[in-house]
Amino acid sequence: MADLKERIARRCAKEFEDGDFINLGIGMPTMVADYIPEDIIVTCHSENGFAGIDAMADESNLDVDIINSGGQYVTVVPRVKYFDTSESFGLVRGGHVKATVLGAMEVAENGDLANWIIPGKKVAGMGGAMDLCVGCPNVIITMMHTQKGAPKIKKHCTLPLTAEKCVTKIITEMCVIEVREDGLWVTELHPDFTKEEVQAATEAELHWDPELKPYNED
Amino acid sequence: MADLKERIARRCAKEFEDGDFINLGIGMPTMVADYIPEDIIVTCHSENGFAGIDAMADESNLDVDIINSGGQYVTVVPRVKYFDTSESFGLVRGGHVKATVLGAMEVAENGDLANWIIPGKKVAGMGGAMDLCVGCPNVIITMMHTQKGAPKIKKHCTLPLTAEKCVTKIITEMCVIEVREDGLWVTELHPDFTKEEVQAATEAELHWDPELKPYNED
Amino acid sequence: MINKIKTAQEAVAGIQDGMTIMVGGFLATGSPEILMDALVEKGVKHLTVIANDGGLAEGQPNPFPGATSRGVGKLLDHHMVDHIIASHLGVNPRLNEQFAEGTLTYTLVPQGTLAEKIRAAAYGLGGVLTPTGLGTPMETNLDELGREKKVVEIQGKKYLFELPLFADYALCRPSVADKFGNFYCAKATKNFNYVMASAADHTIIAPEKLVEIGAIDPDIFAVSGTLVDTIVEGEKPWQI
Amino acid sequence: MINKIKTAQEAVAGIQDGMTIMVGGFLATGSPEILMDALVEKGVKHLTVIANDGGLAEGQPNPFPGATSRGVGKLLDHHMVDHIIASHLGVNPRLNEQFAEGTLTYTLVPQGTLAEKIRAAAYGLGGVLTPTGLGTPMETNLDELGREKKVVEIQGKKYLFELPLFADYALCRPSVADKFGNFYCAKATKNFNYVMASAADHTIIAPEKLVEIGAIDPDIFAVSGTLVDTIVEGEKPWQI
Repeated sequence: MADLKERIARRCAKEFEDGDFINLGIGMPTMVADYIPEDIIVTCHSENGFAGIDAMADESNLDVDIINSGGQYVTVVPRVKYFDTSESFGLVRGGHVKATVLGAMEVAENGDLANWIIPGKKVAGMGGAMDLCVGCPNVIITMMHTQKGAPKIKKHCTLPLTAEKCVTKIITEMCVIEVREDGLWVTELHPDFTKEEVQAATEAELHWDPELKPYNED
Repeated sequence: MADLKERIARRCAKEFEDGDFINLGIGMPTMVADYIPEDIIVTCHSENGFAGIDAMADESNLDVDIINSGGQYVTVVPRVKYFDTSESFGLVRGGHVKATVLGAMEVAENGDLANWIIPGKKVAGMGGAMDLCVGCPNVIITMMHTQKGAPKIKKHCTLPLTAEKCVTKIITEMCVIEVREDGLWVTELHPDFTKEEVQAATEAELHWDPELKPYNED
Repeated sequence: MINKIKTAQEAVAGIQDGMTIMVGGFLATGSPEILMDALVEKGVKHLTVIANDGGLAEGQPNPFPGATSRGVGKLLDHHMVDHIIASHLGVNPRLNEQFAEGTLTYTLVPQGTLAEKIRAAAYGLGGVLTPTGLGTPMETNLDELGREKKVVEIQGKKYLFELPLFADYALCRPSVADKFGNFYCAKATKNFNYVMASAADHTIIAPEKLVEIGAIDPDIFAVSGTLVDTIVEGEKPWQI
Repeated sequence: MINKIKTAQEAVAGIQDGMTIMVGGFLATGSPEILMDALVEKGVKHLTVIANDGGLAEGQPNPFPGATSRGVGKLLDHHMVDHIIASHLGVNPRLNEQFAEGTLTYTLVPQGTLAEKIRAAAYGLGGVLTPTGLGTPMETNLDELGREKKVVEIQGKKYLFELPLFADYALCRPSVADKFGNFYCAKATKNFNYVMASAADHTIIAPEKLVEIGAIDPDIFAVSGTLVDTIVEGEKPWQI
């Protein structure tokens, strides 16, 4: 499982180019930063207040004025720019943060995303997720393909949405899927899985890209 | 004439209290600052970029990064706060600048103000005047009562408006007029003028406050 | 001459039962603790609180063992809040406990929309037109005052219309302020402190450091002292 | 690794005839002169310029005798502008000359509305709802793209609805920037430089001073380097 999550994070890290400004959600998405090549500059947005999040802080470098959006103490890169919430989400809503990487409870074949609430359970709240999914031109979902065997990629979301038609790419341990106007297209397939196995783990209908490639995790 | 302008500026300075944040327009309104008592703190907004305008700059203290909204080099008080245009007019529109003092071409009896354009003449532009007149809770007009003998306080404005029903007080060399729901009420009359002379110099109908006082310029 | 410096007790004296207050901070980082303490001492009830979240409960978070509750968490501990308007309510367990008890209600607002609603109030705008929340419960839920929301089409694109959000008091925590009230918040403590400072009838700040007027480069100040009514000294860094 | 530093000529190479550019500055204080000079050298035509005003003509203002034209004034001198969107057009005499000749047209926008229209574009909002301009020619005039304006009633109060204002390029003048592009403008040079930096497809900055990354307290930066595409060195203080 840890290996599979690493696989997903490694693959996701390939989405980014020199100079990109991106947002990595809490959890598996945060791992993506560890695999971004060191010869490019990718700046990570921490929506609570800065561009340029770095590693977790430890006792030697902890600054009580620097937390991430999960409330954990973190460090920053030297090119950091701090901002208030208005500016932070202005950058997001204005499309200046190129991509957000998030987990999902459900993704629909039209790109609808549900990842913020399960009705009847504890109240949590969307925090910045709705703004990120609407504002970022690329919404990349990193997740295990199924939840205890149940498909998470569905024909329609059953949970309340985070945003409509926002997901642009889904990266799981099985494959890489692009969300296009005409549905879900698998562009990379991991050699551990067959097309049939992936479709069986997916409620929505999958299309297979004519140039289907092996899963690129190097 | 210079004496009359000084009279108006002296009278206008009495409108302000300790802690006020105000905007003084170019020309006669700027003179008002000279008569604000030294034992109170009144902070003057320069809409091009700061709160805390002080005197004109001279060769000894000129800073090329500090101009007023007329493009003149000025100095600032130690409590200065610089801001960009968005914040500057946010403060104005949000009602945080308590008063603006401006000249006028025409004021109507309902408080309509025209002071930015004469159709057919050179194009100038409203700059920040429309925002100031709409945003500031108090719009105080300081002007000579007439223009070459022609009344400037009219039943209706004939020139394009700067803002509707915005003027709260008019201070001229003759009198002080409050703009109320039911029209123009003279609250102070200068001893050099009679009621009849003031009404004759005014197109709009004037009401005389039951507690009419002498013009307070000390 | 005007002197804005008061004790915390004097500063919060005007905050009455049933009022609406804004509190800066993100999971209590950037929250004015000394003002929270003074409100608890005063024992105000039935507050509506506008904040990013419910602050922290006792012991949250690591790595400061034995930490007391923080920020809005202090008000929740003492059941002083009737309604909370926030973007995230999952961290402080007092929130869900009080929702379950029926003593606390909430309005959820996406974080960016919350900031813009406050800024619209601060800056005299009629409201916010944002694509955030379309097609989600944000579109159909009533807003913080029970009003229905409108979807507006502009240039062929849909936006959700959100109304401005005002408060009676804003309680903010600068890292550094001067004695006129000009202030800034260091690093990630800015969050809601800047927009809130101009969206309330009364603004109280509790700076960690108070300097003389003119003592530092004014270009670092983010909020004008003209917006600040009251300054309270004595705010400590978080871990102390 | 990405390197944003280019010559002024390289920086403006992408600015083509007929494009829309935003230029920071207020009567040229805070305008990026080195970029204006490069545009004049390149000889671009038919520009739409978004700026507070038309900059300054030769000899304006005192107290610098023999001053050249400044800011947008340089573009006007060379008849490079077809349309100007601004809040004030009374200072630089080139403007009214070219209006009279029929070679230049204009759209007037109140200063605060101009800033908010640009911010709305920068920050993904559907438009601006402002009371400014109600009952004035701003209500009946067409906007910068010839569109009629709408008056909207919200909670019993009227607002004028203004659409966002975008550009192909934004040309800004920081006082200090680092080599990643984080920047701020000193004192009264901020004006439109901050909102414009995020409202264009391409942002070019010409800082008066360029420092190494990490060289100064980041809390003074107002604009994120993530928004900046190109940095040009060599901008001088105004009077030089």
